[in-house]
Amino acid sequence: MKLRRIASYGPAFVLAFALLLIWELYVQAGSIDQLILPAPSTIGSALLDNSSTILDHTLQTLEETILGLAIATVLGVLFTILMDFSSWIRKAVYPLLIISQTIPIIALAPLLLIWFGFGITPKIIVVVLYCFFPITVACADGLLSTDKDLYRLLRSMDANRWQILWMLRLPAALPSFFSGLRIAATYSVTAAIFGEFVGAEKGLGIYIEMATNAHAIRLVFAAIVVTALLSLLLFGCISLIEWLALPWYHLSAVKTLQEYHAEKTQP
Amino acid sequence: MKLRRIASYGPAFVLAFALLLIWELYVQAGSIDQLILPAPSTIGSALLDNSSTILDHTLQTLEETILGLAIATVLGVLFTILMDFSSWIRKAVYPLLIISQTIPIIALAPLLLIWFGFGITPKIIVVVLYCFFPITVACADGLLSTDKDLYRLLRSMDANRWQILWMLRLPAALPSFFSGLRIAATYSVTAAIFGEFVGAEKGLGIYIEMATNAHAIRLVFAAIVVTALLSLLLFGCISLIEWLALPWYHLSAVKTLQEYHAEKTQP
Amino acid sequence: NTNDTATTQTTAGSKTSNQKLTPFKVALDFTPNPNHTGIYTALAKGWYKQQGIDVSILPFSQNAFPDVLVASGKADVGISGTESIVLDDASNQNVVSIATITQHNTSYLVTRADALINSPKDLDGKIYGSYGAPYEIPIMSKVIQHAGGKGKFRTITLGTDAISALRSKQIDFAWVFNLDIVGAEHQGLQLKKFAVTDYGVPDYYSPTIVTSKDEIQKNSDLLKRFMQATTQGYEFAKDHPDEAAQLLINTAPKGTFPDNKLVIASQESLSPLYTDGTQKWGFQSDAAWNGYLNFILPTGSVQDQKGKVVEAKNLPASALYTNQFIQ
Amino acid sequence: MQTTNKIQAKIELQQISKSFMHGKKRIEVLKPLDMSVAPGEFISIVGPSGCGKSTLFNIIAGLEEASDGTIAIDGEIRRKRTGSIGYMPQRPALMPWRTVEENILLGPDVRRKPRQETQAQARELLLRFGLADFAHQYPSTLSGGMQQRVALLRTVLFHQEFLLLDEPFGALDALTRLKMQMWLLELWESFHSSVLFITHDVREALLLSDKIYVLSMRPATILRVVTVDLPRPRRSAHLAEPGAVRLEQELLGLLLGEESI
Amino acid sequence: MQTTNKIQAKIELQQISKSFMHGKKRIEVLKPLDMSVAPGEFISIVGPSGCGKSTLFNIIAGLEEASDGTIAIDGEIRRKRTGSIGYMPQRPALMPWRTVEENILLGPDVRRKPRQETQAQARELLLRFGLADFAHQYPSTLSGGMQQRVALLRTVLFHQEFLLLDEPFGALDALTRLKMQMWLLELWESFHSSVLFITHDVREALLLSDKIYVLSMRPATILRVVTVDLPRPRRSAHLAEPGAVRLEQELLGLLLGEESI
Ligand SMILES: Nc1ncnc2c1ncn2[C@@H]1O[C@H](COP(=O)(O)OP(=O)(O)OP(=O)(O)O)[C@@H](O)[C@H]1O
Ligand SMILES: Nc1ncnc2c1ncn2[C@@H]1O[C@H](COP(=O)(O)OP(=O)(O)OP(=O)(O)O)[C@@H](O)[C@H]1O
Ligand SMILES: [Mg+2]
Ligand SMILES: [Mg+2]
Repeated sequence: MKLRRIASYGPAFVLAFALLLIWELYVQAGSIDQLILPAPSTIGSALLDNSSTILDHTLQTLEETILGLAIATVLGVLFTILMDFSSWIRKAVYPLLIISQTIPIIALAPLLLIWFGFGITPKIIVVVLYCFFPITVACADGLLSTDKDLYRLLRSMDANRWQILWMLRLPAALPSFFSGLRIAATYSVTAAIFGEFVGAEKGLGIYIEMATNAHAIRLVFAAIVVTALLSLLLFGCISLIEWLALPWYHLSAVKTLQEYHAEKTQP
Repeated sequence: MKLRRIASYGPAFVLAFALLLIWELYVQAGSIDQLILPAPSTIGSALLDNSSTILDHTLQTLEETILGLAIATVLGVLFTILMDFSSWIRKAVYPLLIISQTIPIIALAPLLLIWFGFGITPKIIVVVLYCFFPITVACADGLLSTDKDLYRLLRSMDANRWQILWMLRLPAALPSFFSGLRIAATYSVTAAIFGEFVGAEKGLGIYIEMATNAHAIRLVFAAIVVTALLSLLLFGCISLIEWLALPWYHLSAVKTLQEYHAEKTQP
Repeated sequence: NTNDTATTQTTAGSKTSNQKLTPFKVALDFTPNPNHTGIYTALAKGWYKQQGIDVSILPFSQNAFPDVLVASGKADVGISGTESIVLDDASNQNVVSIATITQHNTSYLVTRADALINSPKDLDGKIYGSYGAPYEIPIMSKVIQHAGGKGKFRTITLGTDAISALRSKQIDFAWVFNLDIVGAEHQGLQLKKFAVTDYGVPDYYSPTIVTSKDEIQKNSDLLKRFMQATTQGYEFAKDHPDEAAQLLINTAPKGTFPDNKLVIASQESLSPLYTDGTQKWGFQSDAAWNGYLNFILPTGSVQDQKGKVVEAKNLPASALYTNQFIQ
Repeated sequence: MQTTNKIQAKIELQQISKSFMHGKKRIEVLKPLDMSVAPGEFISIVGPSGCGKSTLFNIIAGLEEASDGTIAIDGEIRRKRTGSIGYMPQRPALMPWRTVEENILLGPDVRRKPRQETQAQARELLLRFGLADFAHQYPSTLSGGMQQRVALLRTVLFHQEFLLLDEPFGALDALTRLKMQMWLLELWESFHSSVLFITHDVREALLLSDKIYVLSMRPATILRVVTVDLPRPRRSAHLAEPGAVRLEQELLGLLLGEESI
Repeated sequence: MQTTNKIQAKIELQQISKSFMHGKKRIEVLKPLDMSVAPGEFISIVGPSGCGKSTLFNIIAGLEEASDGTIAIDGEIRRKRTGSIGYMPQRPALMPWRTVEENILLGPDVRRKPRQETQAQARELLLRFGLADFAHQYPSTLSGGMQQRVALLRTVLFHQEFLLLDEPFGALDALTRLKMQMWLLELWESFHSSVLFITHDVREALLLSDKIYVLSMRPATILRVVTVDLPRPRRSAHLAEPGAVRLEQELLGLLLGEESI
């Protein structure tokens, strides 16, 4: 069963492998300077040679990512609920949230450093800042999509607004929420790396920076590979949690067209 | 009617004004160096004094943003449909899409320079890269939420998979799609600015960089104000388009808790 | 049980020695490199401790200038450069240079070795890869004009480093430190280099060690002790480049230097430049400062907080540096 | 006062009217209309499809504002009526993320009653109406009639005193329907409930009600109020009595005669 | 071959059975079951709620795989049956983003017929069934019965030859129901349609069908197949004939006697 699950990702591996091969050949053929785009094999061996250092930096980044993402999730949901509370608050707060997404790190960094120093806090703030927004937007849109019949039913029972939120609108918004969370999770690792650019002693961002400044492009790419793997991992975790958390949803929703096809041609 | 609409944004203005006031007082009280965080009044006058230069840079950025966002939308929807086509493709492509989101500009920039030079192309590519993903994720999740009854109805009519996609699943996914588009639109301006860091002659990103290096923080913040306004504008446009495009959706979905409250206490 | 006592002892031991040490923060202008060797050497050799200072080197921030950290009191000293200090002063940021790391300017206009360029005058109409700083264009123009060109070229502002843009042949010339050239050549990118000081640009100091006026007022003694150890460090690095490079490698955060050979090569190229034999390490002259001010201010590229061009009379060199900490 | 006034109506509608906007067009659904339900009375409402029966229920339940008119509960004019009425909507409206049992326990959950109190009762009802096997299923796997039963049980577990039931047995077969009808009557008697009951089945109306309101086509007015004089407790057999047959014919005549669509 | 074999069934079910997994528990819904519909035959299916009627329709329509058994259409065993059957599901399943008229025109849209061809027909039907005012409304503003009518019109505009109708008149009042029944019979005659019709109303089954299949409680088996010998064209009055009354009693007896819930 489990083997089968993994085997079903075969195509992903085949495609990834094919792309890596093309890339390798492209670089090996000398079409591009290895100092601009190193070959996968170069990256791979760089990764292996420096694995313990990279691991050390990775753990730091992972910690920032997970803490940041967790806080962003809580904050995103809180914002959603807050904005849902009244359209006044919504109209007042939403623009501010949007604006918060447009502040470049270059303006924020000195402030963060001065207010919070070089510890883990500013990195977490950056992750939160980058990740709460997709959660808020998706979750807020999810809340708006509540089924009217169910809503009226609860109103007829004189459920108060919190009960309606808790019993109806939040559960109904969960699929949207997970959508947003998936987007946020994908961004979170990159956000942590960004946060490290603000100033840090350790972390993949610092590693990338050091490698760039030392013109060790293969190590930059090695770190990117790790970043990509972390992002994939987080994305996968979120999808798994969704699968476990929403059994009812998978019952009442249609899967991909593929499934439709499978159903049609089933033996 | 229109006046009322605008008036309903009163709270937003009040809140924004209050925050600006606090900020102004905080800075004027000398709690923070104006070279780290300039006062709103300073930013405002800097913006006015340099308005023609900034406008020039803004138009460049706006062009990149809009082109990029448009392409990202098309691409995002195409990816969604492609992934929906078969779970094989999905499993193969999704991880690649996620990985695409983790490539830092620092590694990408030299490649983009080599392949596309300093024209508008690399900026558009960066915008597309940053914006297609939320659209794809939200839209793909939207496609999965199709109502099973409707799906069966169409199957009973022997609708082919494209018809099911076109007549049922895409319309049903539109609210999710707009959710993703809203997130993407918010990011698009920042993405264009990022794209300009790859190397450009003009644009808000370049302006910010030059201002930073000239230690003219007030100009950095002036540019950020413009960025924020552009993002708000795009977000608003998307929301408006959604409102116009989905009349049925607003009929069958519940609005905010506020509305519930309003309904309950209506005279 | 034995373990237990051992730990207690060490903590107790370090505590007592810590109590005497004054914490001191240093903000770098870049990831650790041979410009910083003296500081790392002093750190590694324990010379700061000897002075009763507990030096910690702040992580490099891509997004916050050391000037800002120093001015806001988040760092005691930082690494900066003449160009930046002048801009700081113009915008009322109180930053003072207290030592120059190299006695002479080590920046170069570079082109690819395989480009058909023999003199900067050939660069008219070519593409310059800029960092986006306001003083770059006057300096590059000066170099080209000095070589007989018009000094008109196209400017592309890069977010990435100029070397990789040169490598990808997207720009024609850039302005870099000698260290960058050593790095590029180490990786097989041959460059043609033109020292800007050979082309009419005054020989000003970059990089330098900076602090704030407040710090000088309040912690003059501390700064003196810091500079004493630092001088010791740079003197050592000047005399023992390989050993100092090794100390830099060992002391800097793990992973800073993927290629030790490059560090040693860079250090060997830089060590001789720390002093020129005529002055003590770190000494700054009025002439160098005025040279830059007299060059840059007339170009109008230095503006104050209101956006007004700063004139020479408002910006005396004496306000920008001090030699009071040079022994 | 409360003690003496025995004939005070449980609910009293006065001059209730309602119209909807369809784009720019106003559609009048309910013409000013009076209706009153005595405590413990069982009233059925029959009328053409689309005439406004569900709308009327929504108004009574407090989910929709009447365009005009007032509603008094227990003699008191009340703007807020939610919570004091057990309302079963026309569509089952089950929550897809709650199992059948959890759906039935929605009312107690809203009332913040600990589940244990009602769980036993819920289980018993599920068993009685053939749903015990499905207690822990999600509603999307239920048949139409099963969903309807779940919705009814949910309503009754929320509130028994005053019930608004919108075609509660529409999707049930004869036997299940009969069982449910009998159970409803039992409930009605033991709780002395007041019931308003929409149905399209005249025989069902006759079997259950004290009075039947016949509505006209849209805009709805009350065509006739028929009092059903059959003895209680009712049995299906009562419907074969001449009086009942005559009533049935009369009602059908009204409904079929009225040009409704 | 095609020309001579006149008694070949329109559809023929052989040993169709079905079970669902509820978690780890297997629930048997249909016991192996045979059924056949002759061309132009009108067959009703009655049976307890939750016995598997809708499931049977889903299987016939090709939406659900039978656990076992084969289905032949026009004498040919067909795995793919979608498209050749007009299927009206139990729940209206209207698309919220299509107006009423657009919902009705869904079938022609799927068939890629230009809308003009059917639009006139759609408008006429909407008018006839009191929905003309609502043609350009979204379905969420319709009453339950109106939605049901829309769903039926949609089905019939898609395919008239072979119809599967799952409680199509459940939410309709007597008059509207009668009108729709008569119209359905008209349609059936003029298109010589084969119809399978689920209902809980025995009188309705008697009024419309040639044969009535009575199903047992879950797992469903065929309890009885009753042939209705009333003359065509049928009128409500026929139901009062002694034969009809006897049949009704018999069917009710079967349904009520069968311990279904
Ligand atoms: N998708 C499904 N998964 C699991 N069980 C199902 C599913 N669909 C139907 N069932 C079960 O199959 C049985 C028959 O359901 P079906 O809808 O066919 O009943 P029905 O005869 O149409 O009843 P009704 O008259 O109430 O509509 C029910 O017990 C139901 O719970
Ligand atoms: N939210 C709404 N917006 C606009 N029109 C509405 C709305 N709700 C109901 N209507 C209209 O009001 C009328 C009455 O609807 P209602 O649901 O009350 O009918 P009904 O008597 O319950 O019919 P049925 O027996 O078919 O359920 C219909 O014409 C319907 O289109
Ligand atoms: Mg109704
Ligand atoms: Mg059914």
